[in-house]
Amino acid sequence: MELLYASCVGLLVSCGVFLILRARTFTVVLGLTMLSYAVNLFLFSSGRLSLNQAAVLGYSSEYADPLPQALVLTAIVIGFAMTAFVVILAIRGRSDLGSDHVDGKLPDTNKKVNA
Amino acid sequence: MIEWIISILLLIGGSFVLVGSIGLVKMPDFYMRLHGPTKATTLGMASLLTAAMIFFSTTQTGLSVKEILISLFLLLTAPVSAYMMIKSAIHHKLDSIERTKGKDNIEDDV
Amino acid sequence: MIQNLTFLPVLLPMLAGIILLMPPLGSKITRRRITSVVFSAITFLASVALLLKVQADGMQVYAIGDWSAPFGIVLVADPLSTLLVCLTTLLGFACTLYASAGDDEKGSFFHPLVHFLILGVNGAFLTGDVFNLFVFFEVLLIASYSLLMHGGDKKNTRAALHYVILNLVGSAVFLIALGVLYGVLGTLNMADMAQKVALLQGDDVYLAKIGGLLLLVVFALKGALLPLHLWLPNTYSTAMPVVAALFAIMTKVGVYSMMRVYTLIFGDEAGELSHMAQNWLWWLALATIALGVMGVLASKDLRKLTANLVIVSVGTLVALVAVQSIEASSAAIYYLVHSTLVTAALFILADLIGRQRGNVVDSIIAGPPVSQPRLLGLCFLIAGIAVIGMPPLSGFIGKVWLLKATLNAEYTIVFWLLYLLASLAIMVGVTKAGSTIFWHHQDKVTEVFEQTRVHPAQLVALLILVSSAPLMTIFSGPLSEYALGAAIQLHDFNNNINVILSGGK
Amino acid sequence: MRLEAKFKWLPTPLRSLLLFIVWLLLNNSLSAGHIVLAVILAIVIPLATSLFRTKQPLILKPGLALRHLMLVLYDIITANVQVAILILGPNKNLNPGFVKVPLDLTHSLPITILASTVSLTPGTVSAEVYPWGESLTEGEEPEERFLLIHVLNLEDEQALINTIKQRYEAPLKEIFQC
Amino acid sequence: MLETVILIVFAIIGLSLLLNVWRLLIGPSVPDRILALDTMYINTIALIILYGMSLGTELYFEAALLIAMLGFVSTVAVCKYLLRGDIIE
Amino acid sequence: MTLLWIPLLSLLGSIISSMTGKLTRNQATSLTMLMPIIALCMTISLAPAVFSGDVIRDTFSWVPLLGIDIAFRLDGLALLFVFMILGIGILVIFYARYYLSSNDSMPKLYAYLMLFMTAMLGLVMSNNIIQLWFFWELTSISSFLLISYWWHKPEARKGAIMSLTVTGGGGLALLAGLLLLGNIVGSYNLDIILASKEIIQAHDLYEVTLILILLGAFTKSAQFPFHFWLPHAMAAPTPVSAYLHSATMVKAGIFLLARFYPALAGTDIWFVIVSLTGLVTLLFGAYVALFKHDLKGLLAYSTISHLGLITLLFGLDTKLAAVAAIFHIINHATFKASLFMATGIIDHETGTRDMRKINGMWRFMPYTATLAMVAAASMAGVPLLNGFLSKEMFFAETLHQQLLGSMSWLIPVFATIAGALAVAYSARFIHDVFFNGDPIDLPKQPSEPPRYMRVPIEILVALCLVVGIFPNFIVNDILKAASFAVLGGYVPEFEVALWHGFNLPLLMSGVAVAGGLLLYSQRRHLFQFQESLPTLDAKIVFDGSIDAITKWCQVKVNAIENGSLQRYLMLIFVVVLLFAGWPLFEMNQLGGQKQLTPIDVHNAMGAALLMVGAISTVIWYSHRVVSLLMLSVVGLMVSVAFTRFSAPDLALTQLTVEVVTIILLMLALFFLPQHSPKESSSLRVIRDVGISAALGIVVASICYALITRPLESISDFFLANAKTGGGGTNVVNVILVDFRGFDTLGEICVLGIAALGIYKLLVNLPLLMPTSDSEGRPWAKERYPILLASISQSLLPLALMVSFYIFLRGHNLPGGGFIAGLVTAVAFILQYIAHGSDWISERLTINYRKIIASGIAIALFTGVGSWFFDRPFMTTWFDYFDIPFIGEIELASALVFDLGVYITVVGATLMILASLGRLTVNAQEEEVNV
Ligand code: NA
Ligand code: NA
Repeated sequence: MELLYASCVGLLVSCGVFLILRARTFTVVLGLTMLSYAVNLFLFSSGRLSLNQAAVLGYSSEYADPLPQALVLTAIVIGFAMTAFVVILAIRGRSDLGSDHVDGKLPDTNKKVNA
Repeated sequence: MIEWIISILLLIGGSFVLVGSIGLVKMPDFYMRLHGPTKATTLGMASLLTAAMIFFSTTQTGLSVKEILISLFLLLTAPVSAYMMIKSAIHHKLDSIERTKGKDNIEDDV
Repeated sequence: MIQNLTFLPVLLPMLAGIILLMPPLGSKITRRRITSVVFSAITFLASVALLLKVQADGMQVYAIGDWSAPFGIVLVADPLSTLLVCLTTLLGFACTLYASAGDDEKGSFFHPLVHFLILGVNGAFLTGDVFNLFVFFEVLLIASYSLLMHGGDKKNTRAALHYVILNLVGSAVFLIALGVLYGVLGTLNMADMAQKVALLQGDDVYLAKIGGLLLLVVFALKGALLPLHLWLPNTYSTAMPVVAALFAIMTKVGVYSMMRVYTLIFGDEAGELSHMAQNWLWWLALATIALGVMGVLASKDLRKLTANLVIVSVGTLVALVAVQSIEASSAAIYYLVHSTLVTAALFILADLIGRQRGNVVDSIIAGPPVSQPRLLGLCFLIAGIAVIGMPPLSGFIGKVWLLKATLNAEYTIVFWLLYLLASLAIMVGVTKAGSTIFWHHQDKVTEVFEQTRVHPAQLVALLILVSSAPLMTIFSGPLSEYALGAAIQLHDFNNNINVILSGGK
Repeated sequence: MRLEAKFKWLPTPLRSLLLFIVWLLLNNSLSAGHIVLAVILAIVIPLATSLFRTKQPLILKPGLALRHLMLVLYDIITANVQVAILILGPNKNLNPGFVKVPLDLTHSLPITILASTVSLTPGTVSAEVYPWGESLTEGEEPEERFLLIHVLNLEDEQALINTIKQRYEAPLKEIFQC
Repeated sequence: MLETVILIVFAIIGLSLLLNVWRLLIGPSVPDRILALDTMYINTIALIILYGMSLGTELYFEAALLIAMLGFVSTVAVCKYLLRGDIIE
Repeated sequence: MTLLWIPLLSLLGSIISSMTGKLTRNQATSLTMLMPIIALCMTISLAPAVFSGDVIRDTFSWVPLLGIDIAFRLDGLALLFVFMILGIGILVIFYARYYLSSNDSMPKLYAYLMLFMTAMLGLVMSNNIIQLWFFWELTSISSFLLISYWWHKPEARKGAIMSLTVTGGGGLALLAGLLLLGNIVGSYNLDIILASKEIIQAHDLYEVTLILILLGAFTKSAQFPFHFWLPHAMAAPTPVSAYLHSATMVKAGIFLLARFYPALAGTDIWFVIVSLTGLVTLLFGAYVALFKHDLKGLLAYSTISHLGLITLLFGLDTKLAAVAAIFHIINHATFKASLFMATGIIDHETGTRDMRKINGMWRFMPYTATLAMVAAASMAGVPLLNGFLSKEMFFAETLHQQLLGSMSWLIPVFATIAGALAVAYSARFIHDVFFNGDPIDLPKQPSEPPRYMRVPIEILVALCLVVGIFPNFIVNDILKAASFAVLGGYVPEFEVALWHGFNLPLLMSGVAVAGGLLLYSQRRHLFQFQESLPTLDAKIVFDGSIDAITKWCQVKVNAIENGSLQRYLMLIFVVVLLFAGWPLFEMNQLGGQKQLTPIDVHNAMGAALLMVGAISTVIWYSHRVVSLLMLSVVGLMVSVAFTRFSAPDLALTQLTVEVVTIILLMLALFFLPQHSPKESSSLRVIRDVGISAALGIVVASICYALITRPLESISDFFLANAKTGGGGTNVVNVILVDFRGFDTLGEICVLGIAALGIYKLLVNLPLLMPTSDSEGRPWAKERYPILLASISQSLLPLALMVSFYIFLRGHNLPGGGFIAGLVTAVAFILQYIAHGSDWISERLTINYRKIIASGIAIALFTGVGSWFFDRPFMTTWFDYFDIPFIGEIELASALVFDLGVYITVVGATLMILASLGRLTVNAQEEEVNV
C-alpha cells in the first residue's frame, strides 16, 4: 500500500512538473494544481497512512496523526487562494500581452500566436 | 431479516448503477448514452442509500435517515444535469445515430 | 498590554489592513493615507519598544493560545528578529508615506496590502514554528503579488507572472520539505526540531538532510540566491519603485530564514548534519555576487541596477551565513540592515529621478536635466557611496566587518578577491550611472514634459531612508555591539532551546 | 395560480417545512434543541434567500402534490427496469428519436418539475424548452411552449406525448392551479 | 453475509467506475466526457457510502453529500462553459 | 587642545564655504581661508614638541568591536604633510578666487577643496589604519568631485571616473592589505603596527600584505602602470590640479610608503618592487612629458616622473635615500604647485594650454614668466633652487645602492638619463611658452593677471629659492623630524647643502643638464620618432575596456536571464532534484521498519483512476477542456484517498476547493485560448519528461522512505488535550482553531488578500472575449437555461442549511468554518451561473471587501479577547451550559473564530467571482458591489 501511495504521489509530481514546464499559462496552472495535489498527499502522508482511524475522538481506539491533516488543510486553502490569483493573473496576462505564452519570447517555430 | 433487506437493496442498487455505466459505454450516440446514467444510476443510488439508511439505523445507536438527503439531492439535480448536458450536445451538433427520428424537431440554438 | 508587546508587530499591521478596508477610515483617500501612515508609525514604535524590551529583559517568547512550545505556535523575539522587525516597519513607514504622495492611487488597496505585507514579513521574522513560517511566507507573497501589479503596465504583468509561478513552485517545495521534516522529526517548532535533529540516527539523518536542503531551495528562491535569482531583476525593476523599495526586505526574509535554520536546526549541534549546507551556500553566494555584479554593469536603468545590487547584497549575506561564525553573523546582521535601507533608498531615488526626466525616466543615458539636481544629486551621492561601500557611510563599516569576518574562513582568498573586484565593479557601475544621469545632458531637449518636484511626503520618506547611511556610520559603535549580541544569541544553541521550550523562562 | 404567500414571514411554507425536516434529518435528532433550531432555520433561511427567488406559483393542493409525487416515484422504479432491459439488450432494437411536446404550462417552476419528471421516468430525457428565454422580451410569458425530449426507444410518438401530458402535466396544472 | 454483499457491491461499483473512466478516455466528444465524469461523481458517492458501511461509521457521510452537491455544480459549470463560454455572464 | 580639531576645522570650513553662495567672492574666500589658517596656527604651535621628538596622540572610541577608533597622531611625517596640506591649500584657495570665472560656482569648489583637505589631514594624521583607509577613500571621493567640477565637459566626467576607478580600486587593495596587516599584528593601531616590524615580516602573509598595500600606494601616486589616470585628471580646474597633483592626492601614495616604511621596508621584496616601479615610472614619466603639447599634460607627466623618483628613493636600501625622498616631497610640492598655478595664469590669459600656440609670453607677462621659469628651473634641478638639492641627494643615493648586484651601476645611469629628460622638458616649458616667436591663433589677448593671483606663486617660488639657497635654515627641523618618523627612530647624519664639492653626483647633474639641453635642441627628430610610434590613448583604452566589459556583461546576463520562465523553472527543478536526490543515494536502505499495509482492491482501483486521470491530463493538455475534466478526476480521487486514509476533514475541504478551482479554471478558459499549441521541440519534450520523471521518482522514494518508518510526533498531545483543553472531539478542527489557530488566521489573511489582489488585477482590464468557441461555433442563444435557473433557486436554501450544519458541527465532527464557507460560496456561484451577475447584483448589494475585513476582524478580535482575561492572544475559552428544555450546549470562543473564517471564505470567494463576472457584464461601470 505504501509503495502504491508513494508511486501515486511521484506520478502526480511528474505530471505536474511536466505541465509546468509547458510554456502556456493555462497548462502551467494545471500543472501547479496537479503539483499541489501531490504536495498535499505528501504532506498528509508525513503522519503515516492509517485506515479507519479518523482523528475524531470516540470513533475508534487509535487515531491517525491529526497534525499533518491540519497542516494540509491550511495548505489546501492557501493553495486555493494562490491558484485563484494565478488564474486571474493569467487572464490579465493574456489581455496585456496578447497571448498566454509565459516565456520571454515566442519560440521561432510558432510564428502565429494562438490568440 | 434486516440484513437480507439491506443486502438485496445493496445488490439492486449496485446493479442499477452498473447498468447505468454499461449504458454509458455501450450506447452508440451521446443522446442514448445519457439515459443510463440519468435514470438507472439515480435509482441505483437511491436504493443503495436506502440500504445504508437501514444499515446505520439498525447497527448504530439510533435512527439514521440523513442518507435520504443525498437521494433527494440526486433526484433534484440529475434531470437538470442531464438537461444541461444534452443542451451542450445539441449545441455541439453531436451526431445521433442515423435512424433517430425527429431530428428536425431540434431548433438551431445560435 | 506590556506582556503582549511581542505580538504587536503582527497584530498592528493586521489591524491596520482590516481598518483600511472598512468605513469610515478606509473610505476616503485622505483618511486612508493618514490612517495608514499613522498605523505604520505606531507599528514601528511598537517594534522599537519591543526591541528595547528584548534588550532589557532578553529573549521574549510568546505562546499563542497559551499553548507552549513545541505544541503551540510561539513567537520568539530575540535581538535579531526584533531588529529585523524594526527594519521592516521602518521601511513600511517610509513606503506608506512615500506612496501617499500619489502612488497609492494608481491601483486599489495599496495601503491595506502594504500592511498585510508587513504582517507577513514580521510574522516570518518572529515565528518560532516552521509551518507558521510557511504561512507567513504565503501572506507576504500574496501581498507582494498584488503590490507587484500595483499601477503596473504590460512589462510588469510578465514579470509578475514569472514571479508568481516561480513562487508557487517554491511553496510546493516548502511543503514537501516540511512534510519530510515533520515525517522524520515529528515536530514543527524550530527549537524542538533542533533538539530532535541532534538525536537522529541511521538513515533518518539523510531524510532530515533532504528536508533541510529543500528548505534551502525555498529560502534561496525567496532570497534570490543563484541559480534561483533570475526572477528578481525584472520583478523588482518593473514593480513600482516604492513597492520595490518595500520589497528590499523580502529577499532578507529568505536570508534570515537561512540564518535561523542553518544555525539553529542544522548548526553546531546537529551531529552529522551540522553545517550541511555550508558549502553550497558558500559557493552559491560567491556565484550570486559575481552574477549580480555582472547585472549591475549590464543594467540600462537605475531600477535594474538597484535590483542587481539587491542580488549582490544577498550573495554577500549568504556568504556570511555560510561562514557560520559569530563574527560573520554579526557582520551579516549589520550589513543586512545597511543594504536593505540603502537599496530601498535607491529604488525611491530612481523613481524621483525618473519622474523629473521625462521619457528617458531612469535610463542610464543622456537626458534632460532633473529639476532638483541638488537635492537628488546629494541623495544619490549619499546612497551611492553607501552602496559602493566607501567611507564615510555605512557601507564601509559593513565592508570592513565582512572582510574581517571572512578572514579565517575556508577559501577566504576567493571571497576577498571576488568581493573586492565586485566592489570595484559596483563603484564603476554606480558612478557611471550617476554621472550619466546627473551630468550628461541631452544636447537639445526636444520633448516637452511637466517638471515635477518632489512632494513633501516623498521627501520625508527619502530622507528617512537616505539618512540611515550616515546615521548607521555615526552610531556604528552601539549598532555593532547590538549586532554582535544578536549574533551571539543566534548561535547560543542551548540557551535558545531552553528558553523557547520553557516558554521564555 | 397564486404567486404570493399568505404570511410575509413565511413566503414559502412548503419549502420551510422541507428545511425543517432536512435539519432534523441531517442531525438524526429529535431533541428539543434541534427542533428549536430547525424552526428558526426553516424561517430564517427562506427569508434570507427570498431575494434570490423569482416569483413562482405556489403549490395550492399539497395533497394532490403528494399523490403525484408517489406516482412519479412509482413510475421511476417500474420504468427503470424497462430502461435497464433496453440498455442491456441489443442496440439494434432501439429506435431513438426527438419529440417535441407542446406544453400548457407557462411558468418555469412547473415546467422544470415536468421536465425533471420526464427525465427521470423511463426512456425519455428532456433536452430543450422552446422558445428560449432570450427570444422573449422582458417579463413576457410565451404564448406556447414546447418541451423537446429525447426518447431512447420511440414507438408511438403521439401516444408518448399524450402520456406525458395526461400523466404528468395535467396534475401539475392542478397542483399549481395554472 | 452483509460483508460479502458489501464486497460484491464494491466490486460492482468499481467496475462501473472503470466503465466511466473508459468513456471518459475515449470520449469522443466533450459532452460525452462530461457525462462520464458526472456519472463518476455519483458512483463515487456510492463508493464512499459503501466504505462507511463496511467500517460501520457515518463519519464520511458529509463527503458523499458534498460530492452530490458539488458534482452537480461542476457539471453545470462545464456545460455552461460549452454553451456560452462565459459561465458567469 | 586636541588633534581632532585640525581635520574638524577643515571640515567645518567645507560646510561654511558651501553656504557662502550669497556672499561676495572676497568674503567667501576669506571665510573659507579662515579655518585652515586657524588649523595652521594650531599646527605651528604643536610643531616644537614634534621637533623635539614627541608624538602627539588623540584617541576616541568609535567602533571598538571592529578595532576602529578615531585616533590621531602627529609625528614628524604627519607634521610635514599637515604643513603642506594646509599651506598649499590656503594658497590654492586664494589663487582660486582669481582663477574661477563668474560662471563657476565658488562655494562648490571651496566646499569640495576643503572636504578634500579634511580627507588629506585625516589621512596623514591617522593612528588607526582603518581610519587611515577611511580618509584615503575620502580623498578618492572628494577628488572625484573636484575633477568633475566642470561636469558638463565629457573629459571632466571621464577623467573623474577614471581616477576614481583606479584609485578606488587601489583603495580596495589597500583595505585588504591593511586588514591583513591588522590581522598579523592583532591591532589596527598604527603605533603598535609600526613597532611590529619583526612579526610582520616573519609572517606568511607578509608578501601578500605588502603587495596589496603597495598596490594602494602605487595607484594613488600614479606609478607605472597605474599612471594613466593622472593626465586625464587634468580636466579639473587648475587650482585643483595645483593642489591635488603637487602636494596632496598623489602624495598620499608616497605618504603611505613613508608611513609604513618602518614596518614594511627592509626586505628584498620591498626594495625590488618599490625601486623598480619607481625607476620605470621616473623614466617613463620624464620621457612622455617631453612630448606633451598640453601644458598641464607636460606637468602631469613630470609629476608622474617625480613621483617615480620619490618612490625609487624609498626603494633604495639606504636610510639616506628615505631622507632624500622626504626632502624631494617638500621640494616637488613647492615647485610643482607654483608651476601649475603659473600654467593656470597662462591658460586663463590665453584661453589655451597648447604649447604649439602659446609662444613668446615673456613679452605679455614678464613677471609671471619669471616666476614660472624659476619654478621650472627648480624642476629641472638647477642649482640655487631646492629641486637641485634633492636631486643631488638622489643622485648620490643611486650610487650607494646594491640593488641589482653587479648591475647596480645601471640605476645611476638611468637616473642621469631621467635627469636629462627632466631638464629637456623643463627647457621646453620655458622656451616654448615664453619665447619661441609669436603666439599663434590665441583665443584671447594675454596680459599680466590680476596682481593677487600671482601672490601664491610668489610665495612658493620664494620658498624654492630660500630652500635652495639656505636649506638648513628652513627645512632642517622638519626634515629631521619627518625622517625620524619614517626611519623609526635613528636618523643618519646628513647635511643638506648647496655645495658638497666636486663629486660624482655633481657630475651626474652636469651630464643631465647638458644632455637635457642637447635633447631639447634635437627635439624635432625625437618628435618625429615619437609620432611614428603607435599612440595609446589611455582614455580610449580605459573607456573601451569598460565598454567591452559592460557589453560582455550585457550579453552574458541577457543570455542567462533570457526571460524564459521555463528556464527559471527548470533551474528550480534541477536544484530540487539535486538536493533531494543526492541524500537518497547516501541512505543504506530506503524502506523503514514500519509494518506495511497490504494493498486492497479498492485502493488499487483508486490509485489506478488517479493515475489514469493524471496521465490523461498530461496527454490532453493541449485540449484544455478535456484536460480540465481529467484533472477533476484526479481531484476527486485525491479526496477519496483522504477519505480512505482517515482524513474526512481533508476530503471535504479538497472536494469543495476542487470544485471552486475547476469553476475558476472554466472562467479562465473563456478568456484564454482554448487550446495549447504543442510547440516544444521533441528534444525539449524528452528533456522535460526526463526531469519530471526523475523528480517524480525522487519524491516517490522520499515519500516511501518516510511512510515506512515509525514516527513519534507531538500529536499525542493534541489527541490528549483536544477535548479537555480545546473543547472539541474533532482533533483536526481543534488544531485548526485552537492549537494552531494562528496558522488559520494567517491562512484567511492569505485568502482575503488574494481576493483583494484579484479585484485589483481586474480593474479596468480590457478583455478579449471570444464570440465563438474554439471550433468556431457561436455561443448558444439561451444564456440562463430555464431548468437550471429554477432548480438553483430551490437549491440555495438547502445548500445554506447544509453549510450551516457543517459549520456548526466542525468542532466535534468533520466540518468547520472553511468548508461551510466554501459550500455557501458554491451555492452562490450556482446562482451566478444560473442567473448571471446582473441578476445577483440587483439583489445583493453587499460590499465583499467589507465582508472579508469583518471576517478577519472577527477572527482577530476573538484572539485579542483573551487579553482581557490576562491570557496570551488566542487563548480559547469554552464551557458547557445546561439550558432548561433544550439541554446541554457547548459555547466556545473557537466557534466565533471559526465564524470569522467562514465569513472571510464566503467574502473572498464571492469577491473573486463577482470581480470576474463584472468584467464581462459591465466593463464601463466603475463600482459594482465589490
Ligand atoms: Na425520463
Ligand atoms: Na610654444
